[in-house]
Amino acid sequence: MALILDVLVQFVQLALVLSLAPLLTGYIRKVKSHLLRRRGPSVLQPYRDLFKLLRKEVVLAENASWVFRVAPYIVFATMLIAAALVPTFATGLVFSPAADLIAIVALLGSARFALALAGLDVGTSFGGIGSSREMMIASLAEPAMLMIVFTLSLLAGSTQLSSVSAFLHGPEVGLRVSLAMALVGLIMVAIAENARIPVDNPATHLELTMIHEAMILEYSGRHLAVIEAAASLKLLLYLSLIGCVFVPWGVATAGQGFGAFAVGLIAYIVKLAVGGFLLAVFETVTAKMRVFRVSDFLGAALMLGFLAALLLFVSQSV
Amino acid sequence: MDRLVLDVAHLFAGGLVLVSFLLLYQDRMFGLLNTFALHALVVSLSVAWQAYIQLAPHLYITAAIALVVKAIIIPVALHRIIVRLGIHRTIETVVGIGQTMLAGIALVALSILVMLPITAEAGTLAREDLAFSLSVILLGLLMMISRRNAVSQVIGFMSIENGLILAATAAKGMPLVVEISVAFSILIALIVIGIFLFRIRERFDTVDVHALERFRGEQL
Amino acid sequence: MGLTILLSCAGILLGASVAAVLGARSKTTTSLVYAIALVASTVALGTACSILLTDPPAIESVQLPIGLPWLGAHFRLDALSGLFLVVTNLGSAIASLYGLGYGQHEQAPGRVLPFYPAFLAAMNLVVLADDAFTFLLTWEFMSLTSWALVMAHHRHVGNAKAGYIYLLMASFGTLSLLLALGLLAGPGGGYGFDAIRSATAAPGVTAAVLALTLIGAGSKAGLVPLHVWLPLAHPAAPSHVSALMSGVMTKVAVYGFVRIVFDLLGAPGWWWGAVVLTLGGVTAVLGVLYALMQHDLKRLLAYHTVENIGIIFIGLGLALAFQANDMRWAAALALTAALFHVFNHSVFKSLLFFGSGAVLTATGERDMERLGGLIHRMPLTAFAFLVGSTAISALPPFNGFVSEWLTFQAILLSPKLPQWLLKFLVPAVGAMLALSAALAAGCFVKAFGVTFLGRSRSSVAQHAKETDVFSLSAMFALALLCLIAGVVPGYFMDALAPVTHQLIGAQLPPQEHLRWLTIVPIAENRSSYNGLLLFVLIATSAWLAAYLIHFWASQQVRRSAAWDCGFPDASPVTQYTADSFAQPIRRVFGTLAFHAREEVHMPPPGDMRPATFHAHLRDLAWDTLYAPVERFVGSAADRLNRVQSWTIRAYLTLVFGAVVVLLAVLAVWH
Amino acid sequence: MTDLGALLAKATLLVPACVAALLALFPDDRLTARLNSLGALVTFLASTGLFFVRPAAGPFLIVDDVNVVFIVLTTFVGFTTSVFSASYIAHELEQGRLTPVYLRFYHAMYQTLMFAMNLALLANNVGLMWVAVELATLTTVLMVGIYRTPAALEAAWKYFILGSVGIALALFGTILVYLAARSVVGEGLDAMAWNVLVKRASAFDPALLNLAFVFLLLGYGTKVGLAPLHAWLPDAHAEGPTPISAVLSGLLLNVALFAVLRFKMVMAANPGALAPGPLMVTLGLISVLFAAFMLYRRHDIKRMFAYSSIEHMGIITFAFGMGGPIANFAGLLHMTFHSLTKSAIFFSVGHIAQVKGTQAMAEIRGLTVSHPVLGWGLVLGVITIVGLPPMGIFMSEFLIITSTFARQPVLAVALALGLLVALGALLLRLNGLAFGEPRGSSARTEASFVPMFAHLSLVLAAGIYLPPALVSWFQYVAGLLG
Repeated sequence: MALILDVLVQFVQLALVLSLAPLLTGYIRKVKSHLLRRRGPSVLQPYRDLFKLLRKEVVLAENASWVFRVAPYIVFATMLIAAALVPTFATGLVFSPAADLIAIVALLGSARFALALAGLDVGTSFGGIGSSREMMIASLAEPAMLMIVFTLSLLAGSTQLSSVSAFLHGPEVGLRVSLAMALVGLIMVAIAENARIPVDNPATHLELTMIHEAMILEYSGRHLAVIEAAASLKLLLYLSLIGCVFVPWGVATAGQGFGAFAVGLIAYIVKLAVGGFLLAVFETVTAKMRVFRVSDFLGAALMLGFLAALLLFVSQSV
Repeated sequence: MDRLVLDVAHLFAGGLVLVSFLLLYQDRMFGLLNTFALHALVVSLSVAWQAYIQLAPHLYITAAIALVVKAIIIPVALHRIIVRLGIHRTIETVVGIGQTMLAGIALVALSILVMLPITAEAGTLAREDLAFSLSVILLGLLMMISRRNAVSQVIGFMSIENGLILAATAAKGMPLVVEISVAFSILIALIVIGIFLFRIRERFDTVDVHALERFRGEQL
Repeated sequence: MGLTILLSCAGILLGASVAAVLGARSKTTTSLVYAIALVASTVALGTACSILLTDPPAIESVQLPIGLPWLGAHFRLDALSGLFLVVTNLGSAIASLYGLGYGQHEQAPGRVLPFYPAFLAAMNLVVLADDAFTFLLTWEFMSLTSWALVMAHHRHVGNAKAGYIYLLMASFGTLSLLLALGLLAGPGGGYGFDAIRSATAAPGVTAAVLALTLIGAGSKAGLVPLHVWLPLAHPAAPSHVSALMSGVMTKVAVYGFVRIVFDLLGAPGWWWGAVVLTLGGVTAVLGVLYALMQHDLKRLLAYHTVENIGIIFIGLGLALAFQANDMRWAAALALTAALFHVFNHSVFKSLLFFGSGAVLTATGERDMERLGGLIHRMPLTAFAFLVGSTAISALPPFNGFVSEWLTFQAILLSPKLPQWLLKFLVPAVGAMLALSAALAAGCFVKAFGVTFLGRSRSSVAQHAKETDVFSLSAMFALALLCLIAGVVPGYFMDALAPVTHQLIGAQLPPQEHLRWLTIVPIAENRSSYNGLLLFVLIATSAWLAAYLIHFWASQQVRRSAAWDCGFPDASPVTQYTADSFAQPIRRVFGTLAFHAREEVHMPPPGDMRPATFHAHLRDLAWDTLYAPVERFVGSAADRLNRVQSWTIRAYLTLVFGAVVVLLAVLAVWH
Repeated sequence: MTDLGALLAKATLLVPACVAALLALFPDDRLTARLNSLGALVTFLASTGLFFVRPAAGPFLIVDDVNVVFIVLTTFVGFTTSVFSASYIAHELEQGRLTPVYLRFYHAMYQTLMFAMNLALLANNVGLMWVAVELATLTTVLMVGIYRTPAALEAAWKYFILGSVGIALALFGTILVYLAARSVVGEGLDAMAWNVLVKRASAFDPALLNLAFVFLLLGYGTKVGLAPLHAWLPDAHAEGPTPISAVLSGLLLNVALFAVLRFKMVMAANPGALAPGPLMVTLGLISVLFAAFMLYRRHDIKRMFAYSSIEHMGIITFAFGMGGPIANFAGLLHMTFHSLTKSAIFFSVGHIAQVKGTQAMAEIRGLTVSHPVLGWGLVLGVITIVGLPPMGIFMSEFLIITSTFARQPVLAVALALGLLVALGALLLRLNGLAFGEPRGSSARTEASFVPMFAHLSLVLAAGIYLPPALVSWFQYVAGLLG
């Protein structure tokens, strides 16, 4: 009985992230356009786009193989599961033992792997540009992310997200320089991974600066819709990750009953709103950088993560 | 009596060393041949003396071989060869005669030094004789490497052999001496024949094909 | 009993190789030899598995009256050798299955068949050997037979040189192992491993032995900077042999290291761990960077082996460090990670080499720049290769991820280590490991994408045919194994427990009874992973999404030309090539790692000459280590060679000098 | 029983002598080769008899544990080489490189050489041994020069001069030994009988023994071909007929080394004498390193393997110099394996040079393609000689290095490096010779491969399983060597 209830809660979270993701994207766009003194599309626009695309037919390049057609669903599913495993309004959900932080990072890697292959499948130069640059960025972003994971798990003595956020919620954390470094690093990684300014511009189609958009250039119809959904899920995932780790207040733990869940839900939405707003402001005030400056940007993130971990290693003496 | 016997033996041995130095000193071909004849003569005399004092008649054979082959036949044969092949009459030396003599003295000193630790109960042949024969051998080697002519090198080798014969005969009661000396004479005869057959004019190494050897395989 | 079976299997294999010499002409010999090899290694595999799974594992040993007269040949079967026998014979069995099909395309079977079974037998015997002489003999015999297999295609440019460098490096390694074991055996000549185990070595001796073992086993496994032979030799061999060399033989080298350092050498010092860790980390990163720069498919795979060896040695180094500080369970975790990676790498590296072999037979090409679009011509091979690529890139839910995950867990335990050097070193190595994992993903996006996806870059690639059923079955068996080991790793980790128990005296908590087959190496609230659940969830949700969309929304598809930002049908030449794919990473890491230089000749407008682009890479290990040695030997040979053309008088002078010198020595000696 | 043994011993000596005389007189040049092999076979059988029945040690001849293995080995290799030489010489006749007259001469000389070597091995009298070695030198000199090309004459002459000097030094050493013995044993043959010398050596004057050993080592060492006394060896191997190269490398070097060993035993038996070890170790190590580097710049295939012989003689001398039961055992083992392997290599090289019409390695390519049996034979031989398993040489080198490393790490490392350098050179050449696109004529060879593979399979079998009888012999001799 209790098991069924846990599973139910888990699926609630799954549905929640799935439904909230496009909204978050729309909200960020809205804020950005307000900051630019434009009215901008409504926050529900992403939903409309998705449904529009879903109903359109797919135009496939002659050369596209099954990889091209399967990849979107793989990406979407992986992203969905990963997002569902990050605690949003409650920790200690029933599936959370299935994957710890390292596994979640690896899941994102799988999604990227599939998408990069899809970019190469049609055999156009732009797809190649996209994939190779994406892998270059990933080759720096992923270690940086793992270093941050090291930092957190060394602090909490666990790579299990629930334990981490529980620990960081607890009193004995205090204010730590490595935590600050980790936060900065994580934000930088999140920006790079979600193809936001200054690393990449989600709105551009200027050929030579594209990275993520170049990979999915050949996609259309439902495939494109699924990929867009996956992208917004990824953004949501990172925001909720930052939220549950660095501002763990209000997060309920499993089996606390519906009251706690409701509080957690409200806290979660507030966090998303604040995070999205900050992101929009940041993107508005910064300019995109050259592709080969990205390595320096992410190298800095890697260094931050490494220093944070190193500090903890050195401070933890037996 | 015994004293005198040994002294005579020493006299011959020392004389042999002296003649070896004379060989080193020579710078004309024919003079060298004559000196070598003298060398062989001294050897045969000392061998004969040993035969006499050891009451070992078979040693007379060795003495005879030494006398006939090395004191007479070979010098004559070499004389012929020199004339026939028109070999230069002067001896090409690697280093000056003077340095060679000095080196020779050093060698004699070395051989005496080496013989010192030998206990005297080595028998009637005292260290000195052994030292003498050793120095004769070393002087012969020195001659072989300090002369460029084939002939003088052969003569150097034969003086080595004389030194060996001296040691062998003086080693009282050593068996097979005759056989060994015979075997050696064959060796020498072959060498002389070799010089003649191979038409070796000046040096052992006139036809030095390996100076031409160039590496043609794949490099490392 | 088990030992007897294994030895007789090796004997059968040796007999088969002798028979193959006689009947190397006919086609039937090919099938026969591979069939015998398949059967023999399958039997051996079964035996080894049974040994590993019996609890507690029975230790058998036997002494045969061959080899060193007064010593005899000792063979021993324990948990460690059991594990490596499983790895060896699994690889051998599937390679033989593959060979049943692949071997038919062999131009010169006479150069492969006699050596192939002997190679398998040698690898088995190395793992079984229990005295220094037998160990080294079988070890070098393994090198010799694999050398012969590398020389099978000796007419191809570079293969002969590859074989030469390989055999030279192998003998170098064997010599240093020989010195190491000679040190352990001592002047009495106690060559038996049990005698060595019972003896205790002095600290200086242990240091020397560790260094020599690192050189000896490391040169065979491909540790940087001793790796130079590996990317030359492994691709040169026929592909199923490449798979064996890369997937299995390097593991036998790891076995040699583990056997000597963990088993024979006694209690480790903490700095051993530091040394091994550093080597492992450097090897991992450099290996994958080298791999990324290749455009020869098989060479890319070979270089990538170097990376995985680095990962394995990272695990081993951690285990040593923990053991030195008496943190046994942590050491057990690290060792389990390393050994599990040994198994995993042998599986997917063999799979990938099989795939490259299928491509080679279908197109006759190893150069990715002339391949492409093969997924349409050989879909099954492509699928298997894709699974292998995903697994080797350490992506869930496949097996490669699990062992790397365990390694990360071990790294996260290391702050408890007291030594400061380790405190600084371990996170750095962790960063290297993360970096190499990420780069590996990029490397295999390139390998799979350029080879199988896109449009064909040559006519051979256009007219490729799917490979035969034997090869396919071999590949799919391995692909299945990748998935199984990825989703239910608990069983495999439990199978490793006796090994860690034998070597360290501790083992991980048993995994198979946990809820939903989750693996929990340390504690529930610390870390856990469940590949099965992830796999099921992802699969169902992907399928569900696709189903719903096709059912509710749309399912029409229209084929048309690629959009490509509106460029009209560009030729396949405009695709991204292997080199251009690697270019961003070459820009980021290449200048540091191997002095990469890019030369662009762009003719002025109106000039008809084509623009050219050259990327120059240098192997620093070769430049700094091997080239000087080569130069020294060459110059020394040249100098000494003058002696050859001296005159007789000069030679006589040598003799005279020798006499005088010895006499002088004698005079002085008194 | 012992009279039968004496008969066998005499047969071992007399058969070659008589056959030699017979061959010298025998006009027919077709049967001579067969007669030659037949004589060698009979000699071999007679000597194998010595395994089972031994004569009592006489003043001149002796058969004991020390030499019985070597005498059998020598006669065996002599026999196989004669079989090889039959097919080799036939080809030389066709090519017209040898006239029938020279052929008679050649066969007579071959048997004389066999006689000389057997005599040197069986001799109990050190003077007799010296005479035998000198005889062997003379015969080989004549055979090396048999082709009468300038190069051959040059080589023969070089060999002749250096060999004679070496012989002279050895004789002086022998005289000194007699002197040392005389004062203890008394005058006469006993003072030169080897078994007596060993028994009574402890009482000899150490100073004389030391001096004697220096001369004997240098004298016979010249024949062994130790650097820096080696100069005659490469050219003599390269320019003579290949069967003679095989016999030189396989047997004559062994015989000379055997002489050194006998005197080393005398030295070992005398407490006061200086330990011969350091001298031998130094000479051996010099030879190994020198030969290893010399191997790289060779272009003549036979000269290359001659240098490899120098290297291996160095290894063996090194082993005996190190001493101790394991090293001595390994040294004896290595002597045996080397003579078998190197002669096998020269068998294949001989056929290769004949079929390709050149000895220049740059002209010989891809043998395993053009002549599979010959090529793989060469590959097998080289793999054996560089000490790769499962061949026997791996065992001996394993024992030498490990036993040395425990006592003298530096020496062991130096030796190991020497071996590695030599291996590099030989494998480099092997790559060119055996693999790659074939070059040069690919005519069929009517060669007899039996001797080559017989030798190699013997080495292989020994590497895997050594018969206990052999082991006990070697261990006994190793004990004597101290």
